[in-house]
Amino acid sequence: MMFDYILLFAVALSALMAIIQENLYKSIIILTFESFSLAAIFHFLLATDVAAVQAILGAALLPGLFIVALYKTTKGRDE
Amino acid sequence: MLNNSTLIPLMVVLPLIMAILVNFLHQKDKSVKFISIVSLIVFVFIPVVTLYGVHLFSGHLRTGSFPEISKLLIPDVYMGIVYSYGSVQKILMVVLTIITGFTVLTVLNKKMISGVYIAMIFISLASTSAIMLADDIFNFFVFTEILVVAQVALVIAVQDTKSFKAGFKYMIFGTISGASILLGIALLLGVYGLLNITDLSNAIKAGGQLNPIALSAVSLLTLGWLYESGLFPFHIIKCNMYENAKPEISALLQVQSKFVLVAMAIILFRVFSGFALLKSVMLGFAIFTVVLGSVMALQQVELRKLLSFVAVSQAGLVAVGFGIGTSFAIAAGIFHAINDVLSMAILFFIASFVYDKFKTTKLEELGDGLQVVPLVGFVMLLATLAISGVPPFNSYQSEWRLIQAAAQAGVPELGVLVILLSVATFVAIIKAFFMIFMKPGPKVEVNTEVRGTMFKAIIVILILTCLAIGLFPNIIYDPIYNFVVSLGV
Amino acid sequence: MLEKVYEIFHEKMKDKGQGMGIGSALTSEFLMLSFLLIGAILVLRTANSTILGFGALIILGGILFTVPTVFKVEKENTDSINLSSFYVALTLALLFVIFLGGI
Amino acid sequence: MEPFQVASFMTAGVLIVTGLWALLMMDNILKKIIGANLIGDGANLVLISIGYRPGGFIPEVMHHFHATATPSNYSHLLQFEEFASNASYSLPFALVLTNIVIGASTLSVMLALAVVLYKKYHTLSVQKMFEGDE
Repeated sequence: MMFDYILLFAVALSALMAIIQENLYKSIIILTFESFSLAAIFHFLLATDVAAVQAILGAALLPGLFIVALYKTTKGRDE
Repeated sequence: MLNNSTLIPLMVVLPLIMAILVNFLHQKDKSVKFISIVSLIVFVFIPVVTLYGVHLFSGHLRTGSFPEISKLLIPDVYMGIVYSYGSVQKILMVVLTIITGFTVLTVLNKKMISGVYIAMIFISLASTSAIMLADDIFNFFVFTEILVVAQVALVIAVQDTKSFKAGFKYMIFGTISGASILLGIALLLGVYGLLNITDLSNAIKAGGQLNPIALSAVSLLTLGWLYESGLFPFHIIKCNMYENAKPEISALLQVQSKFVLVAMAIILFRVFSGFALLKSVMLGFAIFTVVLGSVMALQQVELRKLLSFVAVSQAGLVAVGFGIGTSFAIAAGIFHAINDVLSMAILFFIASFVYDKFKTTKLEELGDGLQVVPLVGFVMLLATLAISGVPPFNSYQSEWRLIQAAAQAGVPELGVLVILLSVATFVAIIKAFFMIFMKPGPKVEVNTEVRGTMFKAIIVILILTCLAIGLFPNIIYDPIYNFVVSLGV
Repeated sequence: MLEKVYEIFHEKMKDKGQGMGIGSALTSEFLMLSFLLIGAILVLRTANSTILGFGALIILGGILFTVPTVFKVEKENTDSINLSSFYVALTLALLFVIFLGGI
Repeated sequence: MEPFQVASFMTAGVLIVTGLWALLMMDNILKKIIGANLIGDGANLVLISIGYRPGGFIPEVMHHFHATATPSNYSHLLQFEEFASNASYSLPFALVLTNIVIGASTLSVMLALAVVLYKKYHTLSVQKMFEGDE
């Protein structure tokens, strides 16, 4: 049961980190971690189907979109 | 009131199907044109023939109709999504579909036939009609989000830097307002466990005093209402959307935002009926919008920006009618929404025609237009009189009713406010009229192959409609008043 | 007296359009002042809380001391996204204060 | 209310406040979009935590309940009394499924707009984009 609280704390912390982080690649990786652990929390909150959809979106679609946008904007350079 | 009318969801479903269909046949201009015109005739036809009533999706009746369920301690609520269709919805739907039809006709007439463009117009039509019809607060939220995306797509189709910036700003604040609406719905769901608006209003009436969670839900939903209708903190963003879209598209956007204002205000009044503070807060934001919109509209030197600010301030006037809060004032506000939508549509279509004919909408570059297009100038003069509330036209009726309602509600200052707003609107638009059509200005080059027969027909039809409503206002006003009284807000 | 006002506006609006521009600016200035007067009367007459009344009086006095207000209004209503964000945050806070605190 | 529910509500509050701060105050356009994503996540978490029932079981387990629920006849609900008193409230889950999809589409549109704006201005700073002259 303690694991749930740890996950909640990880979600909050990673959200803050993703905003504070200067390097956009790192912040996108942290955002992916946040979204994935949010899916785990959904599972612990008895919403399994939502957890599946959130995991797919957070782990595959969202970072893909962000990485494509980041590549198209900064061409890999940091701002 | 409980006949399960099957035609009601067609107003939402058919535009979506047509949007998907038109979207698929991308390059075939002939078929796009044919399908669009046929489907527009159908869209105008459906709301006229639909009977008043409610539609229960997938036939889920109320739980009260199954006595054995009462053993499970389920209260008597709706179990599915419900659409309700009354007289106000009928009038708004007819006006919305007609102006959408005019917009699509102008778009097709301009030889810029793109399937995706027409599809976006259809999706925005579908979501606006769903917002007006929905009796389910989450369904309403979903279609507001779809409406935001469709409007942004319509604006950024101009492929201009300013339009991209306006669309991005609109989406940034759209996420804030969408999240606030969703949070408000979530808090209401957590407190009362209901999503249907009728059941929710009954539950809140039975609950008596609102607890702090419901009060924060009220504030979040109010922020969403301010965004969707382009009131005070969002008036600049809405105005940017209007001015950067093509003018015939902004003629559609202002219809949608004013009707969403009316629909969402009705939803808020139904859910939180008898919560007086909400009405005074609405009134405050509406007065702010009226003041800023009219004062900014007088400063503009560019036709589309001027018309955008006028549209924003008129939306504020509609919201003033809701803020006063008596049923007479609310009916006057809805009536003014309909009248003002027609007049603003005329002005935006004229702006589109001017943009095509003279290739600019900057006022000091224009001039001597009356020799080129006398009919359009005359209609613009009539539309100026119509939107500033001069007697034979329709806005006079609604603004007179608004002043009367303000005096009856014990706030005659608002009557003075309405008169000042109409004066400001008249000054702002008559300045534009003078500088376009009468000022002996520089010789502008005239695009001769633009004859604009379609535009002239559309604006003449619209101004005749304004005149007809102004001469016989009770045909429109009495059903609205009965509907508002039946709401009991 | 009006000539003096016209002169003030003239030298304030050198960059923008003259003539009709100044006329519309004057109109909007008078409209702004009358709107403010109506709003103050409305708040003072209908508000049943002394905070709102004093606030309206203070705002009215502060604005009446800073005429012409039109240019300030125009400066506050630019297309800047930061200004809009500030006003949105202010509005959210104001709504919560009004509905939960209950002025 | 369950302590875990309270904790998740607080986490959702942190997410929403963080996203709002990023959306309103950050200068980088991608940070703004990340903030919009975080606000959506917080709203989803609030909705999911409303439907949570400690010790309850997952409603999707009982497929036959949904399969046999026809509007004409609800008498079979009586044998699911235990279901109705123990299952978690599954309406918010459906709402969240809708909201996730809406959020993904909005996110993609905003990212596309960000890319287009970058191609126009060659910067990610919103300040330079919006206050810079044309």
